[in-house]
Amino acid sequence: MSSGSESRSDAPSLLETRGLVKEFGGLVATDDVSIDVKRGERVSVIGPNGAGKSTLINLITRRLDPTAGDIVFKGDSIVNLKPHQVVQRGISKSFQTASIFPDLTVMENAEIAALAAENGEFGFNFLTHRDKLTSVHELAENTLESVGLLSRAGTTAADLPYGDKRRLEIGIALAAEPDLLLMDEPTAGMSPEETQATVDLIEEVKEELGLTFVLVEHDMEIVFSVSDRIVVLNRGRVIAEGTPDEIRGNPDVQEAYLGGVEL
Amino acid sequence: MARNNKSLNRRDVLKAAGVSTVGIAGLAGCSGGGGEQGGGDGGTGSGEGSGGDGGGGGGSEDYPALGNFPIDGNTATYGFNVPQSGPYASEGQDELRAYQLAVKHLNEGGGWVDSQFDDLSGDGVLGYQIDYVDGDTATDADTARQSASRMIQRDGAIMVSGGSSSAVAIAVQGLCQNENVLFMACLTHSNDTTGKDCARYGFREMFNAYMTGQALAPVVKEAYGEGLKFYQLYADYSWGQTQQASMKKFMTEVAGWEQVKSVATPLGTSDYQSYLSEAANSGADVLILNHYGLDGANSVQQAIDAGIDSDMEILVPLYNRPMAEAAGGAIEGIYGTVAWDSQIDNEPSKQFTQAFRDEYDRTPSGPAQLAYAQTLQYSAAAERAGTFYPPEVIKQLEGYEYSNIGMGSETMRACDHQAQRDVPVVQGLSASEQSQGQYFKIVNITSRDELGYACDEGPAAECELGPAK
Amino acid sequence: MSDPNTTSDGGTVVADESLVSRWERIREREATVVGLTAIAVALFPWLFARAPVVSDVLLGYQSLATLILIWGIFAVGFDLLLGYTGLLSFGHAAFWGGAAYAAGVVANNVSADPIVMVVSGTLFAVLLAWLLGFLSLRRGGIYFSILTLAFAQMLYYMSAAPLAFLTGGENGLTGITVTPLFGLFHLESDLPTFAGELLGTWLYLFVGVFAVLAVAAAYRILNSPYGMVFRAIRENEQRAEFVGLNVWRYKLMAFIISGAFAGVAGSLFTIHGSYVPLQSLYWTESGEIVIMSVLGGTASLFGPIIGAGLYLYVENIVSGVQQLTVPFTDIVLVNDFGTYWHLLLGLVFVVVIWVAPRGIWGAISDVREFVWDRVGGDRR
Amino acid sequence: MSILSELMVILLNGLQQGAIYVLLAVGLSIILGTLKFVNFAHGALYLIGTYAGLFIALDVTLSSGKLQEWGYADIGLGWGFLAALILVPMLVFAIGLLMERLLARSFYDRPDTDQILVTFGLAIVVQELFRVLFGSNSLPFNQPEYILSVIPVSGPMTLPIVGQFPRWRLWVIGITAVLVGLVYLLVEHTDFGLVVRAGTRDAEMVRLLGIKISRPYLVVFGIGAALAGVAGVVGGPLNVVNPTVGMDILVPAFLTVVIGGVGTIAGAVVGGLVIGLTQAALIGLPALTIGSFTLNFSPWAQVGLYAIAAIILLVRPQGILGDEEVAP
Repeated sequence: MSSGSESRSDAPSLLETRGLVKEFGGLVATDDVSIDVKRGERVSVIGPNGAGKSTLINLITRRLDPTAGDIVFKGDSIVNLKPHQVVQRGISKSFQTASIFPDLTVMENAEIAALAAENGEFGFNFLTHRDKLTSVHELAENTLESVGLLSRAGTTAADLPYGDKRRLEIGIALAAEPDLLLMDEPTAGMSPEETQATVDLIEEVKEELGLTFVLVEHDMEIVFSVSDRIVVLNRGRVIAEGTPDEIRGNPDVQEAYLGGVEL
Repeated sequence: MARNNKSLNRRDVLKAAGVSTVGIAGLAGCSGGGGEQGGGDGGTGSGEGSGGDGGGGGGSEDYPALGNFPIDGNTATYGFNVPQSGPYASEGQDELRAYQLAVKHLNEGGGWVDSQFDDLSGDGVLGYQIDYVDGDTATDADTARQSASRMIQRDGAIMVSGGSSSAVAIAVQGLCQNENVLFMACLTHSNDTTGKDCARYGFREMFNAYMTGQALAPVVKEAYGEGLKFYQLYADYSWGQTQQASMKKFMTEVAGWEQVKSVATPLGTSDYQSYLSEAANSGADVLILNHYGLDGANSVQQAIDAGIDSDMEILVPLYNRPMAEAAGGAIEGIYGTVAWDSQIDNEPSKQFTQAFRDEYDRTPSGPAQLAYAQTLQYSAAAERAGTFYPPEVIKQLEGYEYSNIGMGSETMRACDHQAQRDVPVVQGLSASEQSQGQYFKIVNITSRDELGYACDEGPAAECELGPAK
Repeated sequence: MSDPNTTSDGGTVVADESLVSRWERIREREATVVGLTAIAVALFPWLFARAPVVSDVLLGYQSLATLILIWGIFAVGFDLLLGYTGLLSFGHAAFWGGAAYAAGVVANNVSADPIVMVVSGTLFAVLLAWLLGFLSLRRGGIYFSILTLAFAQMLYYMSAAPLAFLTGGENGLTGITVTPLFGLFHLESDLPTFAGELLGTWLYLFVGVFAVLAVAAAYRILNSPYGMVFRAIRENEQRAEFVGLNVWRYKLMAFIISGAFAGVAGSLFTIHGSYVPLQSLYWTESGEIVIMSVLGGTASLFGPIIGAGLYLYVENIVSGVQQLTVPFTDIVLVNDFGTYWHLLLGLVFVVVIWVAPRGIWGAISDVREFVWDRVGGDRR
Repeated sequence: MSILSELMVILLNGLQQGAIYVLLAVGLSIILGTLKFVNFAHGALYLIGTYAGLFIALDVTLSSGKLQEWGYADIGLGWGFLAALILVPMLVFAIGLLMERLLARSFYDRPDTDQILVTFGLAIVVQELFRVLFGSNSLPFNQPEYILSVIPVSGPMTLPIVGQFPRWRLWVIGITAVLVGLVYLLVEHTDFGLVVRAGTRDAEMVRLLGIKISRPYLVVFGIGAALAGVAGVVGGPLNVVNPTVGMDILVPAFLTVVIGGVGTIAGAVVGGLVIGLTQAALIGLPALTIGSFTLNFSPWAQVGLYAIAAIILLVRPQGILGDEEVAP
């Protein structure tokens, strides 16, 4: 199974999917997918359009119910949890498109994420003035600082340039102080400069926080530069798994996914 | 619409002096209440009439302030609260015409003021010119109350009249009781209006559901014979319930018929087919549709469509004009009662019909006669009392005996403020016989001697009138 | 935000002690908002019903002033749901009418003390909101609107017939006699001396206190974590869920809180009228609160109150206007003007949704900002 | 009366009551499913259909309203019912096209709530306009006696088992069945229908596939509107006609959609049947007597309609035939 990551095979599993199957009507979107992500690992999931990458992410975040199989996070099954509970357990998600709160300020965006992290999924504090929640405010400030947006705290989020929206989005995902970050095509729709900036950001986060993450991405350059391990999906199945070097040389992958083109 | 005699009758003249036309929302003015000849009001409507000094004759020296008494200035304002939108708008328009006619006759003479009401002079009431404000109830109790409280609080109305739908009458009557303003009910047929929801400040000329049953029973017994079985549908609210109860009582006791079943239909039902199927298959000879207004129009129409009239006789206890208009020819030959009809053959009825036709070139409806009569009745009582002070006017109305409004000899009973009077029984006309304002033919006028109940019986037993001040 | 400079100046401009910004800061403060509201509530009935010239132009009267405040409370609560959380309920008549009936039934059978009536009516509305919210929030978007509409209609039909023994059915709930406040003050009587001239009746004072409290509570809620979360849900529900917030429960709370406001208002409505019309549960009542909120301006604290005032003003006063004339002349523009009031409101409503979704309050804010630009100069 | 005949009566009444809801729900459902547009003005289209049908079919004399005041009390063409049945759908189809172009289109990209609000506003405007013009009085819409002068369609007819039943109501069931059948064929077996079906599932996908979707959208809206118009013509003669009929029927029509599931014609039919039969059954079932306590069902008929909707939604939030993945 985890043949490509001997160095970490004895490390504890953070996230494990066991034989995940998801069918839509007659169509099988993921077919018996089992992956294993160790703490501190950076795993990328790649595959051609319709390979089942997004479905896999949606299953892990509990947006979708699996037809069969199990998902284990930090040793417990999360298959019966709701999406927000999964986040509270420590899996955060960054969306394909910059998913922010457009009419709120950058600071408020961060504060909402910080609130969920500090205060939990729900509370009855509707008569507490939010200025009293200093820890939330501090966390939000730190988060903005880490994605370099503190100077724009008062700007309405919708007014940010796209790259900054993206950064804010990743900031929102990070504010929850997750154990695992799922990133769904973080550079989709970006200019080359913005892409580079995002890659830098990911590198930065990777260094600073030592975060475990699962990256779903089209851009091979990014995938090969930031991943410890790569899982290749095709038609809902795992067809290969290994270090970037192993994947680069894997003929199955070249055949199925890259159409035989040498990387 | 001619409203140029209308004043807003509010605040004192000084305040209003500079304002000749009232601006609305800074966009445009309104001349709905144009001339400020009136002015003055009775305080803020909560019993604190701030000591008026206007025009004498009102007896302000003799009586304390109460409600909108005493009246400031030399104009007394009546409030006419009728449905001007919604399904009963045409009924409301006819009532309003009658109210306007009554005000005109009170100020200038004419109609019953000259011929039937000796107490009235044709030169205003108690030396005051009569003015009015009108409001739209939309046949909705809530809207009606808001409209009535505007008349009482802002416009200083000394008397409110209106009705159409018992819910409206009961709601407004309750408000008037609280505000110490007389309410002269127009069209309201529920037992509750002078039963459990009766009020010291409310008076009803119209008969009620109980009396309808009494009035119809001998007529239909005569027409259809004895020993029949009947099936009832009734609108499931207080009027429908009391109506079906009284039909059951009197069809059984007086006509000697037997009830097969009585089924409630929700108020506002538009499709009665399921209920009618049940009725058609019940083996009964007579179907009584205790529905009013639109419900009535729909149920009668649908009963005819379902062919029920070929096997059963249909009765509709209470008719009104909008219902007849909506049901069209479906009401042909169907018995029921009406408030009043222009074909009734006596002097007051003819005079009113004539006066109404002269003014508006149309035949008055039953509610129009009620509206006209109630306005004059109140004015005459005030004249007799010599003051607008409400408790004195109430005393004059309670137990008053009269025979001047075209429904024979009547008594406004003191114990429940319900007029004891005759009830006209009619049959619907066919579509081809119907014409503007003529939908029924009079079959019988059931005498008041055959109707009614004692003060400790029926609906009256539940009545507690409340205080006069 | 704790630091006004951060919010209003994008964090780039540091302390700016111009008159404008100082006033900005004061304005943000809760006490100021509540204080200004209290002053406005205190002046309103005098201006509307008694002041020289002004009241003659407005043609107002005391009980309409009270009614406007009552609907204002309802509208403030409704906007927490519609404007801030982005949930369009078409069934708030259930809470308004439900509370009105509960207060009335309690008055007739248990105690007609006004405070007991408000508490019991509100409690009933909260429980009902919890139940209906639980059911309706199972579906999002338009389904939520339809479901709230359906459940409110169900209550209407229940009150109309099967529960008529309790509700009085079509006749409405009658026979309510509210006892004096604290056993001392008859609500319908005038306040003594100066207060009487200003406020009018005890009832107005009673309702006014609740109105100020309602504004204070709404202001506090909007500045609490809930205010933030509500807006987050409106902006991007999925994102709110994926930062780990239990969106469903927050939505339910928004629904219940707005139900509580409707409950206070509905109970006051019963006290105001000593009567509960069956119509108070009908869906048109839900439609009215929607129209009021949108006309006045959603997602603002005071917009909906202005909307409520405008709607009731048009319904009760403009509808009685017979002829529309050019001001200060006798030239008639429209005859029977009053009969068109509903049509006109409908047209204005459509236009507002279409081109000015922020309503009257939004327009006022825009004008204010424009003036601010001229006065303060240094704002963006 | 035998149990069988009682059940047959309930069935027929339920079918007939449901039929009008089905006509409205199919239109609502395909517009909602394909265009993701919420039309609270659907009832207004029914209202227009009813009045247009009345004025085309019969000679009418108004007794109130501005038209009467202005001297146009006698309106109505008196062309007969068949003419109304043909012309009204065309008229309302055209109104639907205008509505899509002028109003709906600007709101496709705006939030659901804005769509509801603007169509709700439009519904008020239409209702009030009709009230001002034609008065708020109810007008009788007499059932046609004959179609094509020979086929009797009104009055009672005697059926086996059931006994007497109003003939027009059977026609309502029949006309509804034919119309819904036609729409079904259109959606399931034509290229146009393919776009509708695909659009119901994923409008984005259809757009990506490069199908120019603007025109089918327009037509979908038109067809939905035309169905509401026909419902007005067919349902009008069952009751008296007044300006509130549109709003009155809107809520049950939406419930039908919600119960049946959005975007499927079969769902609308099932939803209509559930609602119609629930109502008919609550009215038709005999009272239940337990000891001294008697439970009469008929006062609960209106309530039951909403209760059944609540129950179905609790058990199956996406509606009886709704597709789980489509449900938001």
